[in-house]
Amino acid sequence: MYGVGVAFQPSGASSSAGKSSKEKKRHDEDDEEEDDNEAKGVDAWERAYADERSWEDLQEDESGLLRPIDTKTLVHAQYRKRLLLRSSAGGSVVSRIQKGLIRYLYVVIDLSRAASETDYRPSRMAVVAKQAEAFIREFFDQNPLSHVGLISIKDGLAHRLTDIGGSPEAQIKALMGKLECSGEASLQNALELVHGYLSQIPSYGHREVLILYSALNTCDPGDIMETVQRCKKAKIRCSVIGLSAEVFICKHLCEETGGTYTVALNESHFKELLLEHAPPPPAIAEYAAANLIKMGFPQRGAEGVVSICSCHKEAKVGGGYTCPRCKVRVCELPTECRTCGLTLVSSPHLARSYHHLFPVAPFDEVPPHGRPGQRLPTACFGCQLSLVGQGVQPILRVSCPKCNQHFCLDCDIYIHESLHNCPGCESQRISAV
Amino acid sequence: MASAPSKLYQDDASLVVALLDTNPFFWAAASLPFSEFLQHVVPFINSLLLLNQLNRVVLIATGTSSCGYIFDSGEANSNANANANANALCSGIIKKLEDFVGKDSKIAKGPNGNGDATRPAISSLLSGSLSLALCYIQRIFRSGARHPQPRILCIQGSPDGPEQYVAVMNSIFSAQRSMVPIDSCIVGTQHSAFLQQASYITGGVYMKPQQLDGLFQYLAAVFATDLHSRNFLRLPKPVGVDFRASCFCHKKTIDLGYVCSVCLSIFCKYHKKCSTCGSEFNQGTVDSTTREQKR
Amino acid sequence: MAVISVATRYKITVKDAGIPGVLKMNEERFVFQPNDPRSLMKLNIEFRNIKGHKFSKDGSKQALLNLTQDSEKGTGYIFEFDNFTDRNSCRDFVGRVLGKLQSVPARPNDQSVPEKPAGPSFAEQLSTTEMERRIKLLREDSELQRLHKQFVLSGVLTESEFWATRKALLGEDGNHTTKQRPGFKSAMLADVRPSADGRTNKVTFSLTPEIMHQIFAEKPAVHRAFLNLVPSKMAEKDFWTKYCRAEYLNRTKNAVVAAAEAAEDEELAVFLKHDDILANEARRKIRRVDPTLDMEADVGDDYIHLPDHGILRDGQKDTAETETEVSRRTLSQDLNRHAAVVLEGRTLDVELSDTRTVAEALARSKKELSSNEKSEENVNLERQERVARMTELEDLQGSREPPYASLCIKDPREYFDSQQANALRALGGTEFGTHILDSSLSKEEAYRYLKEQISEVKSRGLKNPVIRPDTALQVFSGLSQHLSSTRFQLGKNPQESALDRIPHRTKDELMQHWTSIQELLRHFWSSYPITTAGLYNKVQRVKDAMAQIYQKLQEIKESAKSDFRHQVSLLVQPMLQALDAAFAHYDLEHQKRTTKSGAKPNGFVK
Amino acid sequence: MPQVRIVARNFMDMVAALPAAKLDKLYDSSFICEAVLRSLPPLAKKYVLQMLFVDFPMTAKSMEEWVLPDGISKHKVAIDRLLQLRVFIEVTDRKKEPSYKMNQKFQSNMQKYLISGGTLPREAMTLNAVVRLPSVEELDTYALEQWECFLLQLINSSQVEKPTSFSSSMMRAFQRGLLSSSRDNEAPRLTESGFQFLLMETNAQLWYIIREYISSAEERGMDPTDLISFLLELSFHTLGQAYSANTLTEVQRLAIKDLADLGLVKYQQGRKEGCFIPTKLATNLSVTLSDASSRKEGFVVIETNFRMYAYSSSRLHCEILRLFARIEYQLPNLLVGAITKESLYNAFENGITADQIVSFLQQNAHPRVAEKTPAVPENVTDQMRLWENDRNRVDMTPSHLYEDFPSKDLFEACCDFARDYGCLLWEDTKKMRLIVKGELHQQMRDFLRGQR
Repeated sequence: MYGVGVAFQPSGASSSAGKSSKEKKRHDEDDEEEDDNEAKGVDAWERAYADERSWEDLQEDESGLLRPIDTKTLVHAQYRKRLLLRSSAGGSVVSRIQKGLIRYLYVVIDLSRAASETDYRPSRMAVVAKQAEAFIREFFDQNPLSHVGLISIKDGLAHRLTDIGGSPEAQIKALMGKLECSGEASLQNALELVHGYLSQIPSYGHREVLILYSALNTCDPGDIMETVQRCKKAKIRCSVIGLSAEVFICKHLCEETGGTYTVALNESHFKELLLEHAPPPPAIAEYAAANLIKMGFPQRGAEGVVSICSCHKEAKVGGGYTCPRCKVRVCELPTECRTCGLTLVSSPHLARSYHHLFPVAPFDEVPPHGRPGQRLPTACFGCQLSLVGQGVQPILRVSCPKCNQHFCLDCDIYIHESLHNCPGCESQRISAV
Repeated sequence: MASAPSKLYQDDASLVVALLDTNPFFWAAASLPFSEFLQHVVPFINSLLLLNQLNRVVLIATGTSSCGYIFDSGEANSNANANANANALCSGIIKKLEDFVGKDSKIAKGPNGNGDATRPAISSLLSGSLSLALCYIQRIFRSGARHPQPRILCIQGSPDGPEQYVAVMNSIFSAQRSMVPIDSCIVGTQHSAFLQQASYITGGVYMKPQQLDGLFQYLAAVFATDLHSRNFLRLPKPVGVDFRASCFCHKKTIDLGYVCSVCLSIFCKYHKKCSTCGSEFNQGTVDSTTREQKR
Repeated sequence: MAVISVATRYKITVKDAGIPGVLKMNEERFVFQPNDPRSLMKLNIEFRNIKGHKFSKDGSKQALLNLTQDSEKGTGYIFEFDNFTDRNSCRDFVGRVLGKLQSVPARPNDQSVPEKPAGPSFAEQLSTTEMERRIKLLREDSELQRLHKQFVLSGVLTESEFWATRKALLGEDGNHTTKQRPGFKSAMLADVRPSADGRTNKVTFSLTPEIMHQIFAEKPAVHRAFLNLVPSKMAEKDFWTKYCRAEYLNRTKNAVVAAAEAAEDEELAVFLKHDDILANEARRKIRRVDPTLDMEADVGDDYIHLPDHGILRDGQKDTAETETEVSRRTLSQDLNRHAAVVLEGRTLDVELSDTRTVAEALARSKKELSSNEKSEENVNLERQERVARMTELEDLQGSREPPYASLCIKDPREYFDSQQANALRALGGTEFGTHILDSSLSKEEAYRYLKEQISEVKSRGLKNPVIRPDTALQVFSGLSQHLSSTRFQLGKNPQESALDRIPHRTKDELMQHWTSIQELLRHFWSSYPITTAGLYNKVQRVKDAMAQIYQKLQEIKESAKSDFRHQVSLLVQPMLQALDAAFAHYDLEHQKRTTKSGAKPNGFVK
Repeated sequence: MPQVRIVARNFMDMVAALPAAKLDKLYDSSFICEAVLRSLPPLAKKYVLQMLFVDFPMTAKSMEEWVLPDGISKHKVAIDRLLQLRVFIEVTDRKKEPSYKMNQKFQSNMQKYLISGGTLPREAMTLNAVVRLPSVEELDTYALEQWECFLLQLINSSQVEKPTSFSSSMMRAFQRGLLSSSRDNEAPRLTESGFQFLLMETNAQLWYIIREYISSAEERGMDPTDLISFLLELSFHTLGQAYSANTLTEVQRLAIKDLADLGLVKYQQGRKEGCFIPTKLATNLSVTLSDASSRKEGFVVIETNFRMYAYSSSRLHCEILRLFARIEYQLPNLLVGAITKESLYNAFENGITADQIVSFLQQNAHPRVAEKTPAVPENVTDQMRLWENDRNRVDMTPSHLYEDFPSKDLFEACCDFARDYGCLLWEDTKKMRLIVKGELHQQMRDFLRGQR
């Protein structure tokens, strides 16, 4: 019936796409295999149940009415766990620590056959691509001075999709262009390739690899352990997000190079894990190399000035920026001067990164009924949301260790995720100095 | 489909979070007396509520030693539906304002009666009120698919406080991220670097009225315009901002400088050691062109 | 000996039309000069790169002469002559020269770029494929061609310099990936499965070299057999058919037939009986089990003997009956074996074309592997620590978090100061930074004043009207005027106002100059800091070229008609500025070099 | 088509339609002014605001200064509306360029409003006078019940337990256009527009009814302006406050009763004096219809297997869903059903289109499914459309047959003529007959006349 047709379209399409005729035969057989499994399975709508178990978020109240369970509190709990974890790792509680503000990150996307699995809808590959796009945008939003490159693993080989660069759009376009998966995955080839590129990066840059790994194995030409050591020597911080299950070698890799290894449970979890990598990681002492970077702060072209921009090769009136060194015009900041290769930024771009230097200390949970002899504020200091819960159990609240103002959990998240300063502390004269 | 119903929602329904500068030192010196000022602002708030019954206005006072909510048309007690008697509304605002100033002054005096009486803080806590406003707006965003279009209006007079720079910038970027324009109306004699950048970056309107006695007209004609209508109207553009930096060492504007890779502080010439974060620069600077060659 | 020069046509392949030109030959080199000066097919080749020469028979329809570069690939320089007499004269000439060269031992030809190349010369260093790729690029992109002509042919840039900035175009980063070798397929050999066509009961196995290689690696016995039998005893094909036959029997698990066949055919038997090499290897291994991969490591948890449990192998489950005990064992052994091979990694890199070579290569690698077999005890050590890592309980381990670099910001205020000054300048608020609020009055007074004001409003209430009508009108019209003023200053549509008034000819000319300037500048800046003499020369060349263009621009500016001179100068101005910047930089550097004062850390340039 | 009447915007159009004198009379009440102001398009609002304190006519040019190129159309619409509602009055000064000034009354009213706010003709009653004020929730539920059972009665009067006190004549007035008034012995069936009506959002329905009510009021010899102003006034009463009925005029007291039936107000008979409590419906009156829809939350979940789950306890919903789906189980707040060919067919029978149903399902999609696109699975929507299509393989076009032409060439001429208008359906050259779409008949006639 209709549903089934929909169901195995992705798997069929993805795994028989673009294969060398030599291997064609074997893969076709695989397809048959998959199809069998599909056939054993159930209709699309039934499978939707099997996967999402949607009935579980319904509950019956006393009067026999069906109500959805609200997962809000749960989410908050998880969030706070992560926050505390991060901050303890970042050690922002005790003392400020350096962050890798200028990052050179290669995102490695596993497009091996394993990526065509449909345990993520519609397929791992699609999900990875979708989230990777979101990630890249977020990444550039958080680290305007950083660079990203894309690499894909396919048929046991690693290919560079995009050169390491500063523009999100280009990256995303390249990624979306190359979406088909086949063959085996090879960590070693990928790492070797990345190693090749990242070893050219100037010393002040923080070298990172983020591997989105669908496969449960790696087929390498040589001994991967050596490669891992080489990465460690080259100060490349390798992180892996697995989509299927924990794999020893990935864990080993991350532990060795100071990266993080996580395995996603489902799409939303995957997204969370991925976005964890958007804020700059704490700089590892032995890796960290301070340095002065030469940068240009171009002035906005005055109105009326006509000049030919080097990005579009066309004459523009007004606006735009002129490289202070070679006096060539560019349209957008931040960028790298096409002619003299000078990094061009504007002061706000630097400012965007400042909050990484002054992180907001995580708030502490307030015991539901406050400490003895303490009157709790009735509303969230941030958004004025009432904190007096109706009925028995009070609404959860947190308070800033510095200014002791109370906040609702939503504000807590917003303050730490996006705002990056504590309204309480900011509206005190004392805190300012 | 999810977006479709939200389109049904009235285009011009808007939430205006207005930040009033209540810096006593400023108002004491200002050409426009505070009472006059209120004479313009309060009717403006009424007019906003008048335009659309879904409109909401929130007032936040920006003090020198504290910030606080003055008024929220959304709250039940200040009768939500705007057909409430404007008198009540006005007096309500005044009352709250009075309380706030009282509180503010107490805090300023500090516990021991006299705070730092030597040098009174002349800047008001813009960063604080901006943060509050943003928190509130986030709450509105959370309230569901259909919510009034939020924007922030800063009515500011007192000069910027250098120590707030990072915080203010953070707020600005957060506003930009959630597409909340920050309008700024300068009632002081001097421009504000903060708000100028804020409006420029978030795509709001930055304006410094010439005739302060016509303040209401400025507010009504420019700042009352809802975001939807702004697509069709030409409003006073914010002046282009010079985004060059000036170095930490000599405070002189530079267009070619060196940035510390650790703390991003800016220097006009090469240093052995970063004066801000104290990290040593062992092997000279790396000019990005050298990388070009390696390629 | 004489120098000979003949009109001819140079062609990359015999088929294509070829480029008309003149072929000059002397003792040691021959030069092809196309009639069309723009063409890139200039050749300047030393005879010692030429291995031999072929030519078409007299009276055949084409009078061809092919100077072959290397015999096995058969690539070379093909010339077609108008008549045979010319061809023959050339042929004889070549013959003589080559003859000479044979007698002289051929020096290894140095392929370095000459500092100052005399005119265009790239055929020397480049493989024809490379050359063709570039030519193609140039053909497709007229602008590129223009630049190439303008600079390379005029000797401002060397070929290599020109292309160095266009790696991406040439797709040269491709060669990173070519170095990679795929690892072993993780798919088990079992994947070699027969595909039966429905009608006949004939089954076909599809073996790719890939798979064969894998078979060799995983089944030493087969490997050995192959080395022994092929091609001495049987053809490769027969060998594989036998193998497949065996496979098939194994699969279908009719032990009887298998036994029978094995009896009458000893080669087949090889495949059917257990792999002895493996067996004793295993015996050797069993002493140092690698816990990371041996399935048999704990027999305890195989539950295959339980009813209706079986190992899913290629889709169908083989439930365990007692007589298939064998097959089960082999499966688990296969797994181990496979795992081992995969971990061993692919040690040989011959392209998997000819099976024989593969087999031998594999054998070789095997030998040396066994030769440098690690001595027993450090194997044991390694094994021990492996085991240790496997068995350690993570939650008992301390976190491996490396120490983080700490950070101390002295005064956040600095960050603002870096902004304030110029932000204000932009607004022309000069008094701004200095302006300090009258802080003479104390807090008390200030607050009191504020409170008074508020209470005043409280008492008086709001006044009506809020503002006087005339003020309102005044303000409004003021705003309107402001708006209208800004609009007109901006102009309707920037683009057309800028360029379209300028006649196309001039415009194109300008654009051309601009692109060439871009090109030059890119080379100019990228060659700093000057480290080698090569770079130095390059800079010199580039600078001169820029100087010329500078002149041209000036001329354009002068020549521009009065009515659009303004626009032209507007456009030209930025270019001049860019060039000026370059010159300034050059001079600065120059005197730095002369007076050795500018000793900057690692030759960094300001 | 009848249902154009159904698509009811708020009745500002109705107000706009009033003659100038009556309009100005309306503007006496500051509430009307406010209501009108709020009904304006965004740009118009802004213009009013910036003109509020300008008593000098403002040239159209100076206003256009503010408009961006792609805003022109909006600008025009805004200005037209303002003039139409006589908020702006066009004056041409000596320089002969058009300029606008604001309606005196309107302006002064608004100015006052800004300073002191409007004052209702009646104050909310002090609590002790009232027995007990219902909570806002109660009021909402009450309003909804009232409204729904009114609707129920509207669609099939048979199964209503407590019928409203509307005179059958008025009921009929409401039903006109919605129900096909067939022979009395059988229950009247809903017309196509009737279905559309049911599928509209509450507020739109409300407005439709109110319009009907007002127009029918005219027949009953009431002045519509009184009603309009009263209704608008009502919309500014505070929700849930009680107001004494004694303050009402005769007309209004009559109206209140009916409004109570519609659920706009809750009428409570105190000891000596009655009082009425405006409900959500009433206070939303002055709002443009789309906002009210925003209040409502979807409840339907459709699955790829054509099953339908509706989280609703309302009988009206049940009724509506019945129109096109087979209801199988009914839990306290959950309806389970399926969309089947049969169920759809009898919906089609009644002239309801697949697209209407689809849009209804999409508008009322349960928030959980509303998030994902499409809210209604494609295969379902497609299937519905398919089913609809194969019903109307034959489609009717009213047309005219012309035959026995006097001459060949006249026939040809006619054919060409019809063809030019793309109205030629069929021609038979031999017998010289052709069939032409109905709408062309008139021109055809004239054309023929012209020929001879």
